[in-house]
Amino acid sequence: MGERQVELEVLRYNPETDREPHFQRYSVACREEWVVLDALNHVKETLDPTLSYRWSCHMAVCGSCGMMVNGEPKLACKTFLRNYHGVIRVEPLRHFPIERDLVTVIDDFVAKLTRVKPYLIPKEPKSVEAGEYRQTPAQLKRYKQFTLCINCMLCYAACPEYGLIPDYLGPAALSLAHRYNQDSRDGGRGERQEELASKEGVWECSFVGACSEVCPEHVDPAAAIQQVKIRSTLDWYQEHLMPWLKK
Amino acid sequence: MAEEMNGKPYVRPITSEWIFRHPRYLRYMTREFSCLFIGGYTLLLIAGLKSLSEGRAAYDAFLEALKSPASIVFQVVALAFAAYHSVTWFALTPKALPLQLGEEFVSDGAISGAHYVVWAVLSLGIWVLAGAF
Amino acid sequence: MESVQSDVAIVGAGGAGLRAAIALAQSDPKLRIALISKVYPMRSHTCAAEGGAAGVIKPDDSLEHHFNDTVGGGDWLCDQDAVDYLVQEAPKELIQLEHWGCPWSREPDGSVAVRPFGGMKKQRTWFAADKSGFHILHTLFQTSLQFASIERFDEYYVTELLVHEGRCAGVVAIEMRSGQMRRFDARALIIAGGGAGRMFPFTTNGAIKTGDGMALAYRAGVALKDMEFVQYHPTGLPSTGTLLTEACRGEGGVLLNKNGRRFLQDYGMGPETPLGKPVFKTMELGPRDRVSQAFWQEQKKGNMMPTQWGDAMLLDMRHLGEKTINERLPLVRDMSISYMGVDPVTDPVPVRPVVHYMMGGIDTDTRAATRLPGLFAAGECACVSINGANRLGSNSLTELLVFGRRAALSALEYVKAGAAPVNEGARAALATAAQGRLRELMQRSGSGETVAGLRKEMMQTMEQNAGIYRTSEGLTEACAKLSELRRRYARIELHDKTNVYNTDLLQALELGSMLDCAEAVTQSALARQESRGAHQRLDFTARDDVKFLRHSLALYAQNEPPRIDYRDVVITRSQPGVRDYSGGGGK
Amino acid sequence: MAKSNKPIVWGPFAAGGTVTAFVTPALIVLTLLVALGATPELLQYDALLAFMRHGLVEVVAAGVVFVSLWSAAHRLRITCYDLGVRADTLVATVVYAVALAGTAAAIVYLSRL
Ligand SMILES: Cc1cc2nc3c(=O)[nH]c(=O)nc-3n(C[C@H](O)[C@H](O)[C@H](O)COP(=O)(O)OP(=O)(O)OC[C@H]3O[C@@H](n4cnc5c(N)ncnc54)[C@H](O)[C@@H]3O)c2cc1C
Ligand code: SF4
Ligand code: F3S
Ligand code: FES
Repeated sequence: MGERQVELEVLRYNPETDREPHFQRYSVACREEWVVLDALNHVKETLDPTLSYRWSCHMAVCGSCGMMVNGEPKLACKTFLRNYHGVIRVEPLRHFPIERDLVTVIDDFVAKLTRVKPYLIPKEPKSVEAGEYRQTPAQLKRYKQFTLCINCMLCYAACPEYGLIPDYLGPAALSLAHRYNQDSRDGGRGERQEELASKEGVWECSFVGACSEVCPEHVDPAAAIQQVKIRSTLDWYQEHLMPWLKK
Repeated sequence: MAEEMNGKPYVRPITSEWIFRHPRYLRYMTREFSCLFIGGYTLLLIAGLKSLSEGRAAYDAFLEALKSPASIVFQVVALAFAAYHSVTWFALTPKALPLQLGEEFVSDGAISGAHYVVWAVLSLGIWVLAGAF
Repeated sequence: MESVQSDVAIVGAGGAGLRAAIALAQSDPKLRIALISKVYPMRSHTCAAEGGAAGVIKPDDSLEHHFNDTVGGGDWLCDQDAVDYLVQEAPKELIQLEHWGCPWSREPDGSVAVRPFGGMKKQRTWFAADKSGFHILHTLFQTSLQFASIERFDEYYVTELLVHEGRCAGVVAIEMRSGQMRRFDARALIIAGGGAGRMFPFTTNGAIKTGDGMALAYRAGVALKDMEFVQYHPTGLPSTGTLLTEACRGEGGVLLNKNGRRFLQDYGMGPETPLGKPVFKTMELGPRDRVSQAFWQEQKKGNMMPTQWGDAMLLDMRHLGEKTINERLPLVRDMSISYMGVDPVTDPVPVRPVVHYMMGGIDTDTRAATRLPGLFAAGECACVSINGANRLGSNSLTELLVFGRRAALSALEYVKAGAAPVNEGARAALATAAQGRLRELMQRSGSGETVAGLRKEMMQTMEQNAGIYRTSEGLTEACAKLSELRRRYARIELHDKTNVYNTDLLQALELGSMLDCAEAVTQSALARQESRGAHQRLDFTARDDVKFLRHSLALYAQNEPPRIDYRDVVITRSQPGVRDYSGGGGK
Repeated sequence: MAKSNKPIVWGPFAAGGTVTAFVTPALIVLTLLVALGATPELLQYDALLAFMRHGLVEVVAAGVVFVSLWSAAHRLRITCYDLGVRADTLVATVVYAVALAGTAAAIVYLSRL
């Protein structure tokens, strides 16, 4: 079991005392198998109790520990020190305001998630007594991958369009909406379309694909968004060029 | 417990430097820049069409102009960008148009592969039709 | 101090809190609901649950089976009226989740699939691959977004209950982004604050599971019930404590000692079952307490594999094959590779028992009500006594749903019954006093007692003396140590005296909660002179139904150790018997 | 929130992306052959004129020109934004106008063959 001296460079910002963020160096003795989060916890316990960041599960499922590690959006609990050499630079997720140190303000995401109606709007309402909806494994598979989003927002930090156009709904919110659209039990696509096909919806995506590259859960938001674009385009042509097809 | 808060969340400025932040953004920009060459080349074809409509002399002058070093350099670069566009486009198609057969999705590789086959057949067809061989 | 008005306030937005909020919003759209949580709802630890939730659905199963498995699994310390309510409501709740979009795994015909779990006689665990809790939590969270009457207060840390003239009138909380205190006035309050596994150093529990909910009620005079029953899950990764779900064994994984022997057969859980053909309630499908205890015994005999993180046994899943592992246990595979460097498809994974779940908690009745009028509790922080001395895997997610909803209905009844609200003056005075205590903590200096230092000592004490096997000496020592730590805690000093997202402060408050819970655990454990379920005493090895077929109740006593009291277990039809996990259980 | 009319511009963009991915490289190879002195038969004046006068070929050629130009224009518009040019409406007007003008010219030339 190896130990290793690791140099961490952490972006610090305390709104009460700092005008702008600055880097702080910590040199910590780490175990070989540790992740970046372990190193931060070690700093907090032994060197600097004022360092602030979010974390909880340490198993890549709660989505709270997203941060930039050497410029790349990562989950700190799944980023192994053994894959890094030299100084490791840790910063808050890009594109979000910094609340303090590595803690970002994520109101924007939460508001956008709410807007896209990420809940089942049943095609045919059913009472609990009538039992479950039938859904074959194939129908489940159709949307399953898009349910895996842990709302970690690494994709927002990676997507340049979100950085450029803050109103853009963004990869995670769009793929969660798509998740319900693809669900055989759901009949709410029309309602969600109001947001998805709006100006701030899928159309701001230029298919950079960075969101899918950084997504720790392999949700592939880029795929979801392109699928919505195609559906929305078909919708539009149907609505405007073939209005007689409208119900 | 606090008195008044003095500070606010810090908003980092957005700069165009993001393109150089990671190779993936450079790759993206390269892909996007292919539009200049594909568009430019299409304009070249329109010029050819124009010369064709103006008679033999004009058309032959056009063919001659194609042989200039500048034109050759442009075409070679355009070919590289166009091919890059094709490769990226085929890599992305399976995401936009996934295909589910029974329970499983057809693998991305298979969908891209099919596109490559069509690409090869089409290209060969064009070349044979044009009597390039 | 700013105040927020609501009819019902809920502390905690995990599975239990969200379920309660939705139930309230649905039963009366005019109700004002305040949902307060120290983390964003989707960060709550319910997201970590892997295996699934139990509910009778298949034709070969029955409510009676589920009842018997639960009561026997809990070593007859369950209140049987509460268990009856649980098993009855379970299928409805799970179907309700299905209607809200939960992506349960399916059979080819489209009906929901169920899997076997430890201590269960039939397959009745509903699952969504091995991310069941994650999907339940996100389904609930996303569903809750459609109700405008649920007002969320994310990242608000609740510090105290407001109790006036024997009634609960709300809470005070710190808004973490500003450090400001807020008063939440509520006519009824539901606590759904989750577990307290972080008292121990080696746990499957996330950083937020610090027993705050329990401590809030405890300090307000509500007893903590059956706190000595702390569940060890047999299969955690030795490096990080990360859980590998019991479904690994449900799907057919087996446990080996270093000689490759399936040692559970030597501890009354045999005879050995054929590889890849698990038999209900036998061998690897024995209950968690038994399996963890068997590990401890084997370790004493020197039969465990030494690893750099201590002794481990081997969880062998190779015979399941890559396809099954990828389909049913993708997270398990991912985590084994990431955190241990072992691929379960090709190698057995080293695992060891790890602190997992608190059977005990806030004393509630079958209505999810506490003895303090206006205060209700549900989820892991509560103890309605469906888990008894040992929880069966997959009963907890069900409990969150069933009793989360029940707490909501009871709170609504209470509000409708129209107790007069506590007057403004009294509320303001209580809140100001709470604020004063916090300010004092922020400004205190000079003692050198730190959060990290005290926390470490607490964890060591708990691990050494309140683990799988306990003794009178160990527990006595632990009790003394914890009183000492509580005294020292009163002088603790913060390094960070700023307001915005001050995690030094929050961790100090969390440590306070854990110390209170830890003392309740060790004092209750010391007093229980018998071995039952997860509470095993080396000096009292037998179960003693004459003296201890009773719930222990730890009552807060300010600066003194808690007073321990007892209450009879509710027995309706299942008399205490022998817990039999030796084959034949599935027949 | 009103639905966007983006599909009008996006539809031809996607079509153009696909068409150019499949045929543009092959076309460039043909003109490169010319440049290298190995002019393919079909690109001789008489042969090409006869070929291009075919009604179906005219329609296809016009279509290919339109979607190719359009998709290039659309990408250019986004790239300008990515590079920090914020006058999106102006950029859009210019690039789409060029694409349309190019297409119109092509149609005129085709009709004069
Ligand atoms: C790794 C793991 C796997 C598990 N697998 C299973 C399984 O397969 N099946 C099963 O049945 N059970 C399982 N369990 C148990 C089950 O998941 C938990 O018991 C359950 O999720 C607890 O839910 P809860 O709603 O009570 O609390 P949590 O989900 O923990 O939520 C607690 C909430 O309280 C809030 N809170 C706490 N303190 C405060 C405060 N001071 N102020 C404001 N808010 C506060 C938190 O922010 C959070 O929102 C597992 C547990 C773990 C750890
Ligand atoms: S899509 Fe992926 S990267 Fe984005 S929030 Fe969800 S899990 Fe994170
Ligand atoms: S990175 Fe952004 S531009 Fe689209 S494909 Fe992903 S959302
Ligand atoms: S700590 Fe939960 S995702 Fe990293």
